[in-house]
Parts: sequence; C-alpha cells; structure tokens
Amino acid sequence: MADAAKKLPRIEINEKFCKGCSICVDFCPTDVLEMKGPVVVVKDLDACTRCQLCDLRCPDFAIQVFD
Amino acid sequence: MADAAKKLPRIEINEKFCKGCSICVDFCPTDVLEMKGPVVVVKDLDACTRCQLCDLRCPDFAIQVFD
Amino acid sequence: MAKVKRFMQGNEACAEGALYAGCNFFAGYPITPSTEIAEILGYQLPKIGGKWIQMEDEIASIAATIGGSLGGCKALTATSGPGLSLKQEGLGYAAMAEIPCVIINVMRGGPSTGYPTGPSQSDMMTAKWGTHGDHPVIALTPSTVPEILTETVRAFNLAEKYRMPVFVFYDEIVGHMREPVEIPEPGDLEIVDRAKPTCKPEDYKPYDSNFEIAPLAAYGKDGYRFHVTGLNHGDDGFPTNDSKRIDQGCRSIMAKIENNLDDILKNETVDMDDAEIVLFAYGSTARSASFAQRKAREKGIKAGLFRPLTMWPFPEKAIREAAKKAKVFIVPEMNLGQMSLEVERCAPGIEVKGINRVDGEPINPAQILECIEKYK
Amino acid sequence: MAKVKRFMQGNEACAEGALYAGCNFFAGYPITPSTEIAEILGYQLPKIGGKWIQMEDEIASIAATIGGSLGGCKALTATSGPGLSLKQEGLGYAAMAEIPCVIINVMRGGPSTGYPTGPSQSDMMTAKWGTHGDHPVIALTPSTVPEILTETVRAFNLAEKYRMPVFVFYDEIVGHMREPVEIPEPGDLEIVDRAKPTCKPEDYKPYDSNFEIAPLAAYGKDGYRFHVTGLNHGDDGFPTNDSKRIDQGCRSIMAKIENNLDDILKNETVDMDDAEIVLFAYGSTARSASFAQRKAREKGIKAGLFRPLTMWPFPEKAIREAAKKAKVFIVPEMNLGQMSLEVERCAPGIEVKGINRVDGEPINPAQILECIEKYK
Amino acid sequence: MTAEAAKKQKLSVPFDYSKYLRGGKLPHIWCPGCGHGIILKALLRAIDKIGLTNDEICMVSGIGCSSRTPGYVDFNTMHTLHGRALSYATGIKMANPDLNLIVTTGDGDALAIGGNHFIHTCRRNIDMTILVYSNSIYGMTGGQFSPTTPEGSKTSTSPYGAMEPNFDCCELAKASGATFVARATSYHVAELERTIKAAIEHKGTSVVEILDQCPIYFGRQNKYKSASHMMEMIEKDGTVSVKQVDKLPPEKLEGKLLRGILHQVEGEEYCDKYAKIIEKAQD
Amino acid sequence: MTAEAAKKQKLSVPFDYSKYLRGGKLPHIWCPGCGHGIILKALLRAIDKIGLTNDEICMVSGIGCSSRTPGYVDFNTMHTLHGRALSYATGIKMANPDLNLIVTTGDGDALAIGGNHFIHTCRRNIDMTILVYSNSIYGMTGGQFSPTTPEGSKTSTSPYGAMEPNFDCCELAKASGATFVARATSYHVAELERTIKAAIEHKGTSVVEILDQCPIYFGRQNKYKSASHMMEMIEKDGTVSVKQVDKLPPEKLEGKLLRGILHQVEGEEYCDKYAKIIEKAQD
Amino acid sequence: MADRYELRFSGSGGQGMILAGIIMAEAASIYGDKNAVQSQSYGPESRGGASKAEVVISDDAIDYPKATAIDCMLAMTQEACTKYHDDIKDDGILLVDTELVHELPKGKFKIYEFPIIETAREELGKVIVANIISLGLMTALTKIVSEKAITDAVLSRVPKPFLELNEKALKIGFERAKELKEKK
Amino acid sequence: MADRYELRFSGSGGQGMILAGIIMAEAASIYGDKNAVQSQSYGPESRGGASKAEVVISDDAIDYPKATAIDCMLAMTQEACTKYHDDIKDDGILLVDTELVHELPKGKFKIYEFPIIETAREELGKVIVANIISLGLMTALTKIVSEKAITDAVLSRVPKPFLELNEKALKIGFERAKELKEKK
Ligand SMILES: Cc1ncc(C[n+]2csc(CCOP(=O)(O)OP(=O)(O)O)c2C)c(N)n1
Ligand SMILES: Cc1ncc(C[n+]2csc(CCOP(=O)(O)OP(=O)(O)O)c2C)c(N)n1
Ligand code: SF4
Ligand code: SF4
Ligand code: SF4
Ligand code: SF4
Ligand code: SF4
Ligand code: SF4
Ligand SMILES: [Mg+2]
Ligand SMILES: [Mg+2]
Repeated sequence: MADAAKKLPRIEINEKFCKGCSICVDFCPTDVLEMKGPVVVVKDLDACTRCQLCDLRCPDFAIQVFD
Repeated sequence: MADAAKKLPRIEINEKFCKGCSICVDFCPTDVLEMKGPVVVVKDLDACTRCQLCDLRCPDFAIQVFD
Repeated sequence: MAKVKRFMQGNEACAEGALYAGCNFFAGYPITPSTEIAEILGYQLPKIGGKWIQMEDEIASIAATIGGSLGGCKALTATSGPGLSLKQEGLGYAAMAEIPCVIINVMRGGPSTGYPTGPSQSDMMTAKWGTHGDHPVIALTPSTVPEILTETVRAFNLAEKYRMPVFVFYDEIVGHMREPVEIPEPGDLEIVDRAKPTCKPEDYKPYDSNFEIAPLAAYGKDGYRFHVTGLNHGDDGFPTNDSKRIDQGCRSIMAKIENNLDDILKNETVDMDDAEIVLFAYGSTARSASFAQRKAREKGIKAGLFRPLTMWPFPEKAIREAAKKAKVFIVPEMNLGQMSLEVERCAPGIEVKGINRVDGEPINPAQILECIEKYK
Repeated sequence: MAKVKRFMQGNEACAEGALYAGCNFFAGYPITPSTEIAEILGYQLPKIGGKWIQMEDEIASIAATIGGSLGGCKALTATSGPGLSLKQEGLGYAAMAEIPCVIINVMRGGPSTGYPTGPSQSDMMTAKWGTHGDHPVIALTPSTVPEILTETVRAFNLAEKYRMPVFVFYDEIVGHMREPVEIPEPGDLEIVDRAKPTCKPEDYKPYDSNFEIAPLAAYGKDGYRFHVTGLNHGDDGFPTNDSKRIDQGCRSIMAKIENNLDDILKNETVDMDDAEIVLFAYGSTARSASFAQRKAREKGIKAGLFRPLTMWPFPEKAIREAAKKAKVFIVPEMNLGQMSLEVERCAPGIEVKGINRVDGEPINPAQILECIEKYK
Repeated sequence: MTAEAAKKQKLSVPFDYSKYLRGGKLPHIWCPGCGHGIILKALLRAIDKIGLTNDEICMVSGIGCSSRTPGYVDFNTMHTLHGRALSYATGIKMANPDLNLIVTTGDGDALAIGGNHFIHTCRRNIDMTILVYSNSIYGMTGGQFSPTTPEGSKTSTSPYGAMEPNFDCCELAKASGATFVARATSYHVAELERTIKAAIEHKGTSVVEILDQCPIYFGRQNKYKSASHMMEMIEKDGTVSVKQVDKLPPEKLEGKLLRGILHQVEGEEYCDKYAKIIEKAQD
Repeated sequence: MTAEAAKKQKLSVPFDYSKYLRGGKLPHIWCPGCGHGIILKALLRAIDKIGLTNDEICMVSGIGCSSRTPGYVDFNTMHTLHGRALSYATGIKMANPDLNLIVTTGDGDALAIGGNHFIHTCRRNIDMTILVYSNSIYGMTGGQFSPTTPEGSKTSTSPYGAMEPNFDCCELAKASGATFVARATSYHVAELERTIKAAIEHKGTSVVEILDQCPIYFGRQNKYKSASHMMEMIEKDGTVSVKQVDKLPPEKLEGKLLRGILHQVEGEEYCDKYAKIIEKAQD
Repeated sequence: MADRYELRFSGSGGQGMILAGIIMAEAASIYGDKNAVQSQSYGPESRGGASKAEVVISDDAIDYPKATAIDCMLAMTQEACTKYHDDIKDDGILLVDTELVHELPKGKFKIYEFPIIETAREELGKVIVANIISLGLMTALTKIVSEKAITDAVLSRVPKPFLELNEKALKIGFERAKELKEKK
Repeated sequence: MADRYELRFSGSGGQGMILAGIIMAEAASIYGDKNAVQSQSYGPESRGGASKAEVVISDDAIDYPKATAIDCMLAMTQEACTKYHDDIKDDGILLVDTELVHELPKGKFKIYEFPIIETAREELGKVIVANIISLGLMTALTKIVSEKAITDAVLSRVPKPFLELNEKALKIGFERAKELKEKK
C-alpha cells in the first residue's frame, strides 16, 4: 500500500483516567507515545502498528487504539 | 544352650494401667500373651523371645519385658 | 389429631427448629457442647436438598454461612465459647453488611478452653460486645428443649426480617438435656421469609435508605446484581467517605432494633404483679429460679420471676417498670455477674443481688430459695 | 540538664514507651492505623537484641506474643479493630493462663472493616467483653502523645505485676497526631519486672494459691519446668475437674484486679470539687472535653472533667462519689454510647447524656460546650 | 468511528470494557503504574471470550488493593474480610452452584492471613477461579513484606532486608489439591488473558498466581525506577514460559519462575459430589 | 530383678520411661487401643537416644486427644488453643532459641483449624519438630471427619460417607518449605522412634506425619474390629517404606502411602537468620 | 406420687447408662402420660470415668432438671456408687450390681443387690443388655412407669433382630425385682 | 498571640504537605519555645485525593488538636482549596499556588497568590522543594515561628547534600512573602 493511501489509526487517550505511569510509552514497540507532563500524548502516530499493546498494558483504561 | 538352662524372661504387666486393648496379644510374634477379661496375662512365657514388641506397641505403659 | 411428641435433646430441638424455619444451609466446625447440631443437620439437610459443609475452622464457618445467605439460603452456624470468639470478626461483617444468619452458641465453662463439658452462662456479654465497633445484636435465651425449637424458629424469622445475625444462646445443661417435644406441624408456627426486591434490576439498591430495612436480593438468583462490603457504604453498597452517609449507616443498623423493640422483645413473667423480690433468670438457671419462686410463694413470699427470652436487646423498659415495685432483684447466673450489670443499670437505686456459680455445677433451686428468704 | 524533647507521633511514642519498659518481644500483623508501631519496633528491636516477628495473621500474633512471654520476654502486640476481634480467643487464653503481655489497639471506625482511616472509640466494650467467659481486663486510655508513652510503660508494669494481658486503647487521632515529648531517662519512670520464683524447682507451682499472684518462671531459662493450659487448672497448672478448684481459679483471676484497684486505677480530674456538670471523657475526645470544660468555667458554669486513664477496671467508686454532687454526666464518645452505659450504671438516678459521633469526624469542643450550656 | 461502527466494518477494534464495568466508578483507586488494573482488564477480556454474562459471574474478594477489584465490575460482587474471601465464596457457590465464582485476592490476603482457606479450598476442589495478584507486598497498608517478598528486599517491616523464605504459591496450590494451577504476569498480557480464560473454563479449583507490580511501595523501597522497570525486571526477565523450559540451557532457568499452566488434572468437583450426597440421602 | 539391677548385669533391659514422665499422671486419658500412647513412648525413647535433658525440651500442643501429650511429660510444656500450637511455639523459640521445641498435634489441630500456622511455620523453617498424630478423625470431639479422613469413611459428620479429598500432609509440608518431612506409623514402632530421632536432630522445621488409630471413633464407625485390626489394615498394609519403593511392582504401590524420610534438605534456620539481622542492626 | 420423682443411672462410660435414662424418661413421657426430663453429666474428656444420667418424672411441668433428692439410683460400678450415692433420699432405693459394687454405702435408703451384668452374660449371653435388665428392675422396684410403657419404650429403640433379646432382658428384670422385694 | 494559632497545609498526596506541617510544628515546639500539635487526615485509601495537615501552636498546653478556626492556610491544589478553606477566620490568611489554584474562594480572609511550584521548578530546579518554599512564605506571613526556628527545623530533617538547596528555598519564601505583603 502506498504511503499516501495509508489510513492512520486513531489513538484515544482518556486524560481523566490516565495516571501518567508511562507503561504504554515504555513498552510501545514503535515509540509512538511520549509523556507530556502528567499524561501521555501521541508523538508519532505514523509509526503505530495497531498492536494494541498500549491498551492491553494500560492499568487505567486510559488508552485505546482504533483502526 | 540346653532347654533346662534357659533363663526365662520376666514380663511385668501393670494391671492398673492396662486398658485391655489386646494390641500386645495380637502382635506378639510367638503368642506369649492372652486376654483374660479386661486385662492381659502371660499364657506361654516359654515362647517369649524378648523382642519387646509388646512393650513398644503398648499404648499404656502397661507391659515390660525383663531379661 | 394429637401432635407427634418426641423425646429429644436440646441440640436436637435446635436442629429441628432450624429445619422447621426453612434452614437450608449450614456451615460449622465441631466443638463441645454444640457438635450435635452439626451432626444432626449433616444427616438431615441432604435429605431435603439443603447444603451442609464442615469448614476448616470457625472463621471459615461464619464466612461460608454469610456467603450461603447471600446465595439466597437461610443459613445457620453453631458453636461454643472458643468458636464464638473466633467468629467475632465475621459476625461484625454480617451486622455491617446486613446479612441474615443465625448463630447458635451453646455455653460451656470459660474463659479460654476452660471447662468444655461444664455448663456456663458466661458468654452473654460477648454476645453483645464481642466484635469491635458498634453493632446491633439480637440474642435469644431459651430455657427448655421445646423452647429451643421455637426460639430457633424465631431467630430465623428475626434474622430474615431485620437482615442481621441473630444469636440463640443456651447453656450446656439445656443443650444436652432431653424433654418431650411436640413437633409443630407446618403452619403451626409463623415463618418469615426474606423480603425480595420488586424494583427493576437497574434501580436496585441493597441498602436503599428509603426502606427501614431494604429488601435483599440473592446472588445469581433473581437477576439483581449488587455489591456488598464491610466498609461503610452508601445506599448502593459501595464504599463511601461521606461523613453524613457513614453516620446514617452506623445509626440505621442500630435503629432497626430500637424501632422494633415490641416485635423483638419477648419475656415470660410469673407472679410479677406484686413482686417485691424479682428473680431475673434465663437458660437452665431460670428453671431453678422457677422452682425456687414457686416454693417462695408457697411460703407466702412475694417473689416473682422475670425470664427474658430475648436477652439482647435488653428488656430495659420492662426492668425499669419492675424496678418501681421491687425491693430487690436476684440474678442467678452461671458466671461472675454479667446480666446483673444490665439489671443494675436499668434498676437505679434498687439492690441487685447476683447468685453466681462458675464451678461447672448448676445453680440449684435451694441456693436461690435461700437467697430469697434473706430478703423476705 | 534538660531532657531530650522530640516531636513524635502517637504510635511512635507507643514504641518508645515499650522500649523504655523493657519490651524485647514483638509479634504482629499490619493493620491501619496501628502499623507504625510494628514498623518502628521492627527497626528498633533488633538494635537492642530484642525479638521481632511479623506473623501470618493476628491470631498467630497474639499466640506468638504469649509464647514469647512464656519464654521470658516482655512481649507486645499491636492491632486495630478487626485484628482485635481476631485476637479474642488468644486474649482469653492469656487471661486464663495468666501470661503477661501488652496489647495496643488503635481504634478506627467499625464495625467490620468499617472506616479504616477514620478515628473511633467504638472498641471500648470489646476490650472488656470481647472474649467468651469471665476474664479480668485492664485497659488504659491515654489522651496525648506523651501519655501514650507513659501509659505504655504502665501497661507493661501492670501486665508483669498482675500476670495478665493489659490493653492500651487509643483512637486514630491520638495515634497519628504529633506532639513534643520529653524522653524520659532511665530511672525517671518506674519499671516493674516479673516476679521470679525462688523455691526449689521441684516445689514450683505456676498457680500456687498461696500467693495472690504466683511468680512465673520462664521456659528453659531458670531451671523450672512447668505446665500451662487454657483449661481450668490446679495450683500445678494441670487440668482439674475439681469444682472447688475450678471456682477458685475463676475467681482468683478476677480478684487480682478487685483487690488492687488502688494500684491499677488512674484518673485525672479537673475542677471536680464543685462540679455539677461532669464531663466523662477519654482519648482524643477528652482533649475536646478539656477545651470545652475550660470555656464553660470561663462562663461561670460549674463544669468538671473526669478523665480515666484506666478505663477497665471501671472507676466505679470515683463515679459513684462524683454522682453525689453531679446533676448530669456528659459523656462524649466517638461511638454510639459505650462507656456512658457504665457511667449510667454507677450513677443511679443521675442523668447521663451521651454525645456520640460515628461519622469519622472528631467530636469538637463546640459540640460539647453547646451541650454543657443546655444543662447549666 | 465508534467501536460499534468499527465492528460493523469488520475492522479490528479495541475491546469494549464498558459492558462489564460499573458506571461512574472509574478512575479506580489504584496508584499510577499499579499492575492490578492490567489484571482486571485481562480478566474482562477473558470473560468476554468465554461468553459469560454479567449475571453468571460472582466475584468475591478479601481486603487489600487487589481486593478492590469487585467494586469496579458489574457482576454479583462481594468485598469481604481480610483473608476470608474463599470461605465466603465457598458458601455462595454451595448455595448456588450455577454461579461462576471468581476470587480476586492479594498475596497477603490469599497466602498470609488467608492461607488456611486457600489450602482447604484447593483441597476441596470446589469450582472457582482464584486470581492471586502477587506483588510481593502488602500494598493497602503501606508496604510491609508478605509471604512472597523476595529475601533481601526492603519493606517497611524489613528495614534490614526481608529474611523469610517465600511460598511458591503454585506449589502450595498443587500440593493442597487444586486441579488447575498456573502462573502469569501483568507484563505478558495476552498470555495472562489466555491463562485466566483457561482457569475459568476449568471445572474445579483453579489458581492463577499473577506476578504484578506495586511501584509505590515495593518499587520505591527497592529502587525500581518505574512500573515499567519492575515489569521488565521481575515479570519479563524473572520468568520463563513452561513452553520454553525444554529449549533453554539450565543457566537461563536459574532463579526464574515458570509461567503458564503448571498443573492441570481432572478431579471430581465439590458441588457435583455434594449433589450425589443429596441423591444418596434422598434414596 | 529391677531395671537398675538388670542394667548392672549388662543384660538388655526395657526402656525406663519414668525419667521423662510426670509423676502421678498415668494412666493417661486415652482410650483403650488409642495410638497416641504408642507415639508418646517412641518419642521418649528417641529423646533418650539423642540424650536431651528434660530442661532442654519444650513441648507445645493445641487441643485434641493428641494435644494432651504434653501433660504427661516432665519437660517445659504448654497446652494451648485448638490449632495454634505452632504460633505459641514460634514465640517461645524466638524468645529462647536454645530450647528444643517439639509440637504434638492432631490431624485436625494441625491441618484443619491450624493449617495456616502449619504452612507458615514450614515456610519459615524455624527449628522445631512437628509430630502430627494422624488418626483421620477429630477424636476429642467425638469423631467428626478431618482433612485426612479417607473418602467414603463414615464419621459422625459424614453419615453418607466422607466426600472431601484429603490433604497429603507430607506434600503440603514440603511445598510449604519444611526442610525435613517424614511419615511413620504407630505400627512400625522402631522405625517411628528412628524417624522422630532424625526429625529432632534435623535443624529447621521437621514434620513427621504419624498414622495412628482412633479405635473408638474412627474404628467403630468404619467397622474395624479392634485397634490391632486398624494397625494391620491402615498402617501395616496401607503403607510402604520408601526404601522398598524401587523394589516393588507398581500394583503393590497403588493406594499406599510412603513411610520414611520423604524429604530432607538444608536450609538456613529462622532463628539463626534472625541473629544475623540483630548483628546487622547493631553494626 | 410427689411432685417430682427422681432417678439416677450411674456406671462407667460404655455401660449404656445414658441410654437407660433416656428410655426410662421416654417410657414416662412418650409411652406414659407423665412429664419427664433427662439430663446427664459429661466427664471432662467424655470418655472413661464415672458417668451418670438423671431422670426427673412428674405429673406437672418440670423446671429444675437435675436431681435434688434421689428416689431411686442404680450403680453399676463401685466408683459411680461411691461418688453419686450422696443425695439418695432416706426412703429412697439404691440398686447395685453385685459383681462390680462390693462396698455398700451407708444410708437410710433401701439397698438391693443384683448380679445384673452376670445375668446378662450368663443368661442372655450379651453383656450389652445389662442396662435393659436394669430398666426392668428399676421399673418393677419403683413402679414409676408401667411395665407396658417401659417395654414400648425399649422396643421402639431396638432393631428388629434384637427385639426378643431385649424383651427377655426386661422380663428378667421385672421378675427378679419382685423376688428381691419379697426377700426384703 | 491568642491562646491558639492554627495553620493548615493542604494539597494532594505527594506534595509534602504533611511533612511541611510537621516541620512547622517542630519549629514552634522543638526549635522555638511554644507548644505545638500536628495532625493530619488520611484519605480512605491513604493515596491520591486531597490531603491536609494541621498545626496548632500555643504558648499553653493544647487540648483540641484539630483546627477550629484557621489563622493561616496553604492550598497547593484547587481541590484542596475548595474543600478545606471553609473554616479560615475572617482575619485569617489563605496562601495559594498560582499555577494550580485558579478559582479563589470567597471570604473575608486575606488571600496571597504565589507561584510556589513554578518557583521551585524554575529557580531551584526541583519541584520537590515547593513545600519548603511554602514554609518560608508561611513563616514570614504569619511570624508565628521565627525564621531561625524554621530554618533549624528544616535543616535538621534534610540530608547533607541538600542543605543548601533547602536553605535557599526557605530564603526565597521569606523574601517573597515580604514582597507579597508589601503589595497588599
Ligand atoms: C483482620 C485484618 N488484618 C489486617 C488488615 C489490614 N490489611 C488490609 S489489606 C492488608 C494487606 C493487603 O495485602 P495484599 O493482600 O497483598 O493486597 P495488595 O494491597 O498488595 O494488593 C492488610 C494487612 C485488615 N484489614 N484486616
Ligand atoms: C476453637 C476451637 N474449635 C473447636 C474446638 C473443639 N475441638 C477440640 S479438639 C478438636 C479436634 C481434635 O482433632 P485432632 O486434632 O485430630 O486430635 P485428636 O483428638 O484426633 O487426637 C476440636 C474440633 C476447640 N477446642 N476450639
Ligand atoms: S497500538 Fe502498539 S504501536 Fe500503536 S501506540 Fe499502541 S503500543 Fe504503540
Ligand atoms: S499506560 Fe495508561 S495510565 Fe499509564 S501513561 Fe499510558 S495511558 Fe496513562
Ligand atoms: S517380648 Fe516379644 S515375644 Fe515376648 S511377649 Fe513381648 S512381644 Fe511376645
Ligand atoms: S497393649 Fe498394653 S494396654 Fe493393651 S492389652 Fe496389652 S498391656 Fe494392656
Ligand atoms: S499501593 Fe501498590 S498495590 Fe496498592 S494500588 Fe498502589 S501500587 Fe497498587
Ligand atoms: S477418642 Fe480416639 S483419639 Fe481420642 S483418646 Fe480415644 S481413641 Fe484416642
Ligand atoms: Mg500484595
Ligand atoms: Mg485426629
């Protein structure tokens, strides 16, 4: 698939729930996320493989990745 | 050793302690003992091998065998 | 048709009463002198499809009993002194979470392991104050074998009605003696079943403060899902830090009792109308007291007998009333003076004389009569 | 030279007091709000060669504590509400077998798990009646951080002297607040050590009824061998069925207390000489009461404060005395009315007004003052 | 795109936890980085895979951070006394054998104060799933050592380093009679979900010891930099899957805990047996 | 000839139990044929072989028929609460590590109500010898089933036959961390004595499960003709020595329990470890 | 009959004294038209040692369940006899087993001696029915329950194969009691 | 000084409010010549949420340890400010962190705003000393303890490598408080 056609995933972060533990950041295989102050933000959406590991490991129901 | 010279063991039974469970009787390898009413008595001292099993298995400190 | 009459032991009558009341769950751990209750129910409950389990200890027993109750059963456990001490934390849980269950305590000599086969009445205050924190208590004190049956039935009724643990306390003498008992037929005695919620599942609140006593659903049986905790909780059963709700919760579990004393209290009185010497007695001791009271009246002494069948809540009003005419309360107990303290509190200014035995022997009528004569 | 002054927490002062008293054994299980005591002693005891162990639960903790005591140590355990309920059987054992030990209970909201971080005074009656059977109880109720230190020392002294478990009960507020404390130097406070037998080993009887309190040997330390049981026992410590000896045993463990009230009781009184309105208060609540009492006197109201430092045995005589002049007793408690029942019993005919809070908040001085003013 | 819409389009969608969660209870009380939340989520996914409805489940817990789990899920739930969850659960299960009992408990709750109920429940082989949130500490009370705290660790009650040997929770469960025994971690999330699923599906007593992290008390006192650091060191590097055991040289196994289903046998279930007693009695 | 005289003549003499017995306490309360007396006697002989003096021993028990043992022996003795003996013993041992702690307990006392203290004591590996008088019943309270009652047995609380699976006491001890685990019987008296001796000599927590008989409650309800009959069937025919295991065909092992020392490893003892903590703290 | 009639069955554990007491009480209250209360004392270990069962019979309600003044007591062992005879009334009855009770207590009450155990062993071949013989004896000596009532009570508790044996035992008791009485 | 002076330190768990309270109380009672009592409220889970520490200072003995009418309160978060400001006296003081508290409560008390956290971060490079800055501010605003006493109290609790940092933090507090006061 050409880069241009690539549909980016949508990463939903619930800032009210996120406690800033950085687990999702630390274990994202492609370094998509980063901490910004007390919460997580998306740094490089392009790199996201939709592996869902961030969701699976987030203890706080605070991050989910949609196609 | 000739039979005549054979020194018999002495079996001491404490009638106050004996509760008549018959364990000593049942397990004596040479059938030396028997129950008489509620307590044990010696039936055949001659057969005693001094194995001490009656003492070892008596729960009540009620029988001992001396050389 | 004449009722079936059976000659039975106190503990047997207890099991019989439990079955009559609809008990279908028992969890316990053997201990003298209450074990027969477990043994009989272990034989009888499977016959009616009821659940019976011997747990690893008394703590597990009260826990399983409460669990069984939340599973929708009428649940019972039975024990004696040391077991009662061990159940204390669980009893507080049942009181706090408002879970119906019945606890039998057959009293033996204490403290500690004490005198396992000797009779005693020395757990009466433990019934009331055993677990930490303020909590409501109902404790019934039958004196005869037939009464053990009927009071066990009443204990289940009160437990289910008021959503709380209810005790039946009797001493080893009543527990192990035998008397003829007329077996009640279905319908003879009132049976109270737990109120069930009727609201929509999503509206259900297990501690709904719109009710005096909110209906209790059963786990997995009626389509209601709910949360139960031993922490202070709100109407919905979830923990709360709201000081108002905490206060309300703590008080409402007590108010259930205070507002329904007429329904809960039960006393038997003999010749109390003009009694100057009031015998306050319960359990097997009340039998001796009754004997002595009769003899005293025969001698023309104005003695009366006050016999509480509900010991907790304490029959405070009735005692205050009796105190108006009485010149002395005599309180025979197989302990060093427990209920006599309550009598003292509620009969201000009146002498309260305890007759106390803790030697493993019953208090006999002669002892009581002698005391009565001193006051005549 | 001025004494060292340290700013410390109530629970810290408790550990400090224990060490001062010579405590060299601790067994416990963590529970809020008492855990700091275990934590501090876990750090301090090894430094002085003392023994410290975290057991698997509270039941094991009280058992190990009693074991440690019989091994010759001055032994301590600390807990809060739910743990207190679990320790009940073991506490009865210590009372029955007459083994010295000290139990700290830092009170939190109950019943059950209740309100773990909220203050409360709702275990007071459990202190007295928690375990089954008649048993002696000494319970001390400090109100300040320095007092926690000194009362913990006194608890050890009483435990060793009277061969029994002694409680120190205080609420979460006093347990967790901090105040400056002057650290006593060796010799400043009296320290009582356990009386040791002096007889020949073969003559030794651990419950020798020739003594009011027989000396207690230690296992394996002094060449005395003896037997201990929680059953009713004779002078030699072996189980007995002799009803006379059973009676004597049950009564003598109580008599130790009754015959030594002067030594055991301790109260602080403020302006009681002419007090018509008597505040009966303990723990942190006594601090509020003290504040209110001062303000009341400023307003010319004849209010006095009676503050028991020994709550059990109950200061019955002093209350009866105070009742002669008082027109009302005001009893503020963070519970639904516990010690007020005892006051009521001992002040017959006098009004007893409870101020009760169970919402996790302290009783403040204004609340008490308001109540005083109603009676002035 | 909503999850609903995504589903319709047959795209892979994240799991919708909400059907199992009680409204308004989140965020939960667990500290930042606490592993307990990870376990809860895996459990919900496992339940979904099995297809259990909310009504069919009863979740019971004792006291501790881990024991707060039932408060968040929309099942029949009960938060009981410290250590006693299994006894309450036993009563519920006996009363109502159709319920799927899941007990969420901590290493302290299950193995310290609750040890007796743990071994007896395993012995009876009553059908329930016991999830032990094993973080090597008493989290709720502020970080005292537990029966699974590694020797040498600093905790608030082991200032000189913990000296007590540990339980092997899985060995204990097996020796006690549990018919399903497994170990998982909050790091290996997919495996965790599968293991919990297998545990619930097993008939009889199932025990899953789940290594997870308490960054606040265990982590800080033992110089772990973060929750992830703990997951990395303790859960990832500290364990080996049973599936790999045969393939690894001994030196790679040293000091490692095994992950996966460690023991599974058939054994008649307690309530089934009791049903037979009823039959016999009614004969 | 008195025992004294016999000794002088160097003839073999029966064992003189009296030096370890308290005067005037016999006959003991145990029923006719009860195995508990046999165990007590073997224990005294073992103590004698080791050469311990009366002062060096502290014997602790819980509640039960078995737990009445300490009342008969002239040591430092303590009869405590049902199930709690090991916790009392732990306190005594910590306070006075020089004492040899021997705990006599029943299957109910040790494994039912006392299960938690049992596994934790084993875990800590504190130096004491735990003798479990395992008669498959609660004797003292009149014959209810215990966690070691064989399935199908009649007891006063299993009128339809016991349905609960049993603990294997030895497996449980081992899984909990005990460093010495053995099984013996009151039938194999010489072996019993040797096993107890080895258990006492072992440093750390030693557990000996001793199969013995309660002819009154277990025996009568299960149609055993006598105490000897029980010893024959349960203890002799129901067990196999570990030493013979390799020599026997599998069919001869089926349903049999192993006798002998089943597990013995070295492990640092609890009080020794604690002594090191003291050193560290005082540094 | 006075307002209460008190019986005591004493012996050692295993002699069936408690069962005897229960049956006597059932005879009075279930198979007769009186009231009855039975109680017993457990030893501290509930095994071994002397044991006793007490039965109070009355036409009215019975409050105090324990013996106050014994009308009739059975002693099957010396220990029981010595320990428990104290509160037999002056005009009461003491029945003892001749084989095991040798030292008779002093008192104003009437003493009957009978080889109960021996009779059970020799005449019926079963020591175990000694307590039933004693029930027959006590019934006939006291007449506090009817022979029919005690027979009904005994038989209702006995498994079929043993009905005859027990009936025989009772009868022996009835008859020998009459002989005993006559002898006095 | 009235018979009691009451301070409250409030914020969220982890901001060191309880420690600040303790240090203030130590300054008064150990390094000064007054009496002081410190108490705190634990949340039900002792983690997360608003937390507060209270200090009562007096020349006399202090009985009631909790706040009755606050003389001076610090609020480091909005939640704490909203939840706890109620019982500040009319002539009392409220000090808030400008960064985290945006909605100021209404009341007759004096309000001082200061970017405490920002100052800690920007000027000292360590957010963790925000509470020490606040101690400096409170000391200078209230004068309830001397600058020397609070300095001694702070320094006695700080490990050597951090002495200077903390001293600096305190000084910043002292100075800026004076500026704040002048501004008013
Ligand atoms: C009877 C009793 N004892 C002690 C406590 C205090 N307490 C509450 S939770 C807990 C330990 C929890 O540890 P764990 O089970 O490992 O759960 P975690 O918090 O680590 O998830 C303790 C000791 C209590 N609530 N009740
Ligand atoms: C807390 C408590 N629960 C129950 C009892 C009653 N009880 C005494 S001994 C016993 C069982 C004893 O069985 P076991 O330990 O196997 O000893 P055995 O008598 O068989 O030798 C029980 C249940 C008790 N004394 N204390
Ligand atoms: S889905 Fe995977 S790749 Fe994408 S952000 Fe999450 S962890 Fe990273
Ligand atoms: S794992 Fe969850 S809580 Fe942690 S930083 Fe990421 S989104 Fe926030
Ligand atoms: S010593 Fe041996 S042979 Fe002799 S009687 Fe005893 S058991 Fe029999
Ligand atoms: S074994 Fe002992 S008690 Fe049993 S019959 Fe023989 S001597 Fe008597
Ligand atoms: S204290 Fe530990 S276990 Fe508890 S919630 Fe926080 S991180 Fe989790
Ligand atoms: S009841 Fe059983 S265990 Fe107890 S003494 Fe008798 S035979 Fe032994
Ligand atoms: Mg944990
Ligand atoms: Mg047993």
